[in-house]
Amino acid sequence: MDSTYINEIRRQFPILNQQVYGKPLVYLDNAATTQKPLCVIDRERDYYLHENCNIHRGVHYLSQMATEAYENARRTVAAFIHAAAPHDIVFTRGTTESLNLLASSLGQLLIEENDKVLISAMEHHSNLVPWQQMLRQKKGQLLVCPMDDNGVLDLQRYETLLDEKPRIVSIAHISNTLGTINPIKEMIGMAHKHGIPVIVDGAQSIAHHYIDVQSLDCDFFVFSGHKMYAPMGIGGLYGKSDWLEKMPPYQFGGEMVDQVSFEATTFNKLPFKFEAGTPNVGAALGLESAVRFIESLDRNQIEAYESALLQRAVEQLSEIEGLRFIGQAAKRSGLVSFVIDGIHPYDLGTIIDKMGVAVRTGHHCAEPVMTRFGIPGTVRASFALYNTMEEVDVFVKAVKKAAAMLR
Amino acid sequence: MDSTYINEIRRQFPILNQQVYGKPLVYLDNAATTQKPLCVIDRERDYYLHENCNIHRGVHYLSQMATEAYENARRTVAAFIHAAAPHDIVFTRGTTESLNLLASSLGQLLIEENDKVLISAMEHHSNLVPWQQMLRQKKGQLLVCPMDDNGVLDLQRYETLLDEKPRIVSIAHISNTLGTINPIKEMIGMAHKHGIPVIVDGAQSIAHHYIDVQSLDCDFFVFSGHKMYAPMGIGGLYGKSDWLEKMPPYQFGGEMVDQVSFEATTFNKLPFKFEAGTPNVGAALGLESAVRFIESLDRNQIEAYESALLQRAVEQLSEIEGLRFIGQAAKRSGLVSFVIDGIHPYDLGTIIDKMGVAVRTGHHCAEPVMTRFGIPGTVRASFALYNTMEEVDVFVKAVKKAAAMLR
Amino acid sequence: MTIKEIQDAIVEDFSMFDDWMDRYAMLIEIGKECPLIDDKYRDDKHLINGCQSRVWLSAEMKDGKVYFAADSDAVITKGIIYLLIKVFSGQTPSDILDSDLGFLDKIGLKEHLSPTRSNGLLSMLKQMMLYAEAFKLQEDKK
Amino acid sequence: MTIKEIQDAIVEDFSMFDDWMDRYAMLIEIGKECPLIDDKYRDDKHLINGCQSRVWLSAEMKDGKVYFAADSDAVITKGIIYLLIKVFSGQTPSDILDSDLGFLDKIGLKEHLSPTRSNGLLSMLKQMMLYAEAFKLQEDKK
Ligand SMILES: Cc1ncc(COP(=O)(O)O)c(C=O)c1O
Ligand SMILES: Cc1ncc(COP(=O)(O)O)c(C=O)c1O
Repeated sequence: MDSTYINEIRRQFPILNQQVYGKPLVYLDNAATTQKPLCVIDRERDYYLHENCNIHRGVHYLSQMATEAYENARRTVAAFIHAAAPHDIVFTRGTTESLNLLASSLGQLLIEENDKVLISAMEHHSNLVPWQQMLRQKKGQLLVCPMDDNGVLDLQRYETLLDEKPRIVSIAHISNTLGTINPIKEMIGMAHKHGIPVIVDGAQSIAHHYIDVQSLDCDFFVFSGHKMYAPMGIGGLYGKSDWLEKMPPYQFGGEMVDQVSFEATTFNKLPFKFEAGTPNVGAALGLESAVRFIESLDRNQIEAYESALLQRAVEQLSEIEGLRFIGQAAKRSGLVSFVIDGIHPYDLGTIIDKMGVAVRTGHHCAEPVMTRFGIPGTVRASFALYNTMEEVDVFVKAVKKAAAMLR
Repeated sequence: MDSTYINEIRRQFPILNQQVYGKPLVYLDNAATTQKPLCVIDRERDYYLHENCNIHRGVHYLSQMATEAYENARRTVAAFIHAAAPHDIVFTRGTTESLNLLASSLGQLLIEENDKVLISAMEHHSNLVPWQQMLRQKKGQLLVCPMDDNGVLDLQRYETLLDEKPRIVSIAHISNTLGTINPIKEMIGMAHKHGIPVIVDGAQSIAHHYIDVQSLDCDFFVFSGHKMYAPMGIGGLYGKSDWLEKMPPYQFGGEMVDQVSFEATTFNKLPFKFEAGTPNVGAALGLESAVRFIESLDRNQIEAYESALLQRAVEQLSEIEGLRFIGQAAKRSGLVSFVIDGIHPYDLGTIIDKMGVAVRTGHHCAEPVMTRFGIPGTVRASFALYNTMEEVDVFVKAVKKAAAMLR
Repeated sequence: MTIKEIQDAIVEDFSMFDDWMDRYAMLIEIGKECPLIDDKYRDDKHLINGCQSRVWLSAEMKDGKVYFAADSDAVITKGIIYLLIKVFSGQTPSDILDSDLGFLDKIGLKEHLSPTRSNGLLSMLKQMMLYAEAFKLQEDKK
Repeated sequence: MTIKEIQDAIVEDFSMFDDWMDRYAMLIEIGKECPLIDDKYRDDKHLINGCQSRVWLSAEMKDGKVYFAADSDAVITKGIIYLLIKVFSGQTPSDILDSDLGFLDKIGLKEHLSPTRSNGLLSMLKQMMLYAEAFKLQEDKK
């Protein structure tokens, strides 16, 4: 890909153009959160400058306009992931809230005593703890699909675990620690053969890969705006309407009710049933703007470019003595995780930070993955479309220098 | 109060300076959401331009800075409402989420079968439905403190209801429909004599009145940022640490855990225990900026001025034939609600909207109040510090004109 | 008259007035003066709850044509209902299903049919179309 | 030496280096070379979990003075621990409680003690102060 094109994109992210400790910032913590293009930042600002209002049920002009803008944002997001209808999209605060909503609401609908839920060994805490805690209350059991030393899920074990009749399967599309792209389409098909609904945690995939929830045929797909160039405080839960219709509401109050008396309450229709309280209209418009930003790009090229960034990082890091990659699946995306013999990730992260390189160190909210590999944590560099090949080089150089200091 | 002072404040709210249908906007829907001053809008923008990062557990510069900014915002909010310690403040999405958190978490801690929760007859759905639904699951009972025709709570009945030993009392500080200021300090004292903890729904009070949670001695205080000049998507839950320590977490995932394995999870300390998922850092900084904005003003004067706005509206509206105020408590604040004989609130709201006047019509998410007064809804005008006396006049004129058309 | 002709007539009536005040005044007059539905239909079964205003709707088929009756507690809503009833009542199911609602835009009332308005009008209109469809199916079966 | 004197000496040692690289190199050297805690203390009871790095801490009182030993799995953390131990070990509880940590700022390491850093250092420092306080209470009782 043409570096002029990348530089053009990069210019839309003012934060990247800064120095830390007198060094140019090399931001490689995109799996934690991405930076925001000006169009997104300005969309939210414009909303507060000209359009801000509480929505739904207001008859006045501003309220009408804001309501329409918010519902348009829903349509945009629905189209982006190819949902069958806008009301299949529930706006939430993000992936964690979406998964908690599902653990609670789908849990109420499907989980009886002794029932099981199947997740994988590489889940983020947000796709583990909600299920674990819900199952504890219901005296149920968490099944965990194991992975091999490369960070690849064992599909044979997955099949046998499905035989144990879990009521729900919830799987990361892409691991935030290993970068593994899971074969979710296949996994969904396998689960459906057993009549089990599947939730896909798309936190790490939505910014980087084309998503078609209908072609995947997943029952739910959850994601965070802040990991796809949108503001914090907004995210989504896609669900097939059949499920969403059947599920009880999660939080109560505001627009989600239909009629209320002290004795009883009836609930609003989809998607409002799941959106309690004043919605975050400004952030939803920011999310819409982020979607439009992504759609304005040549997505195939961007995907190829991001994969080239990763490739280069992997190649160059391989030269470092004692470096061990954590996660070596053939199908990987977006990030590289590693440890270096005798060097604590915290130390490495601290030193390269001083060189302007921002990576994440630690367990990345996936402690069981660390336990699995017997390590205290990893160094993780994660990429976005505005990163350059030069930044990869600076990063690898920094790692080499730090390793020399620390050894 | 000097009108130059108000105009100076007003200039900080660019949205107010616009026309709808060719008429100057008169924004009197502040109880639904307030507009935002430039300093708040710019704070959030600056964050995304220069500081954006996911916080906690990141060792790199941006993450450290953003974490500190976020925790500073917590300190600012804690000081604003006179919390004993910053960790007594949990950032939530707003009042509705805070109340759902409490209904779930405090509910788990305190409510057994057949237990009771006491609310008032003037609660917003967000302080009614979460309790109602939680109690339904636990086969408990919702007690409702009644009010008189003026919209004043009956404290004698409150006392007898406390004798029924509810486990929790949850009461609005100020009614969003009637404007009644409830005597919460007295009510808290009465409940505490029975050893019952009290939640105060401060959604309508925090922007307009001085709040000291320690002097009130409430156990919990909940509020929304967007009703106090801050962005949407952020709000707070204050709780005495003793309670917060004892309460189980509400949502799971992210920073709220301490250690995780597939078998068990231990949770982080306060306030993180209650903040699952990536926090909305940008909005928290906006909230901090809104607090500083409010603190920069002469609050006594502002309170007096807002009360004068209300006074003027009430006086002028009284002249309208067939107009009946809904809510005539001696202690009122911020808003006026009314109906006019033979005129549907929807019609009135629709017509005055065409004259540029934005008010809310309907049940204001407090249907039981409508049922209590036997009306389909009210017209509600609610004020903020940037409203002018002239706007009150325009509003009343518009109501008169509309009433003439509709009668 | 065809649906189109009725709509054109309404647009012409309204076009006499330049400003919204007069148009709304006319709408309110219409809303006030027309008893639109028999009291027996003003029950929960026929209620469409629009949160801000309530709407009652009934429909019947006579000689291949649909006759609607409807009402609302809000007078502006009622005025618009009157216009819709005038347009659709006495038409065949097919004509109703094929019709175009652009005339509401032309007289500046389109916003009232927004899904976000919660006055019950849009739900009513959807319900009218459902009736038309149901009647059409009945017809086709014969 | 008093706490103040030790701190001043550390500041002087570090002031030889202009840039952060050399200062960190020195810290890392310190961290690597000092076996700080007896293996028997490297257990869960003495563990302070800092999420990013782990810290073990033990303390004892001898002749009115407190002796700390501590360790970490991360070498930078360990280097800072060494500096803190050097400063506090062998001092009286009162002197420890009255001391000032400005020297860490002067050598550019203050950020490591931020509550947001989650390297266990701040918790360790708090724990050290708690020990000092507990020992002081013991003394006062005598
Ligand atoms: C795979 C995965 N799931 C869930 C989450 C949680 O997302 P959020 O913190 O936005 O709720 C993350 C983010 O770290 C993630 O990478
Ligand atoms: C008294 C009261 N409680 C709760 C709420 C709900 O607040 P939010 O929608 O910001 O969660 C409101 C807002 O309308 C309110 O006025």
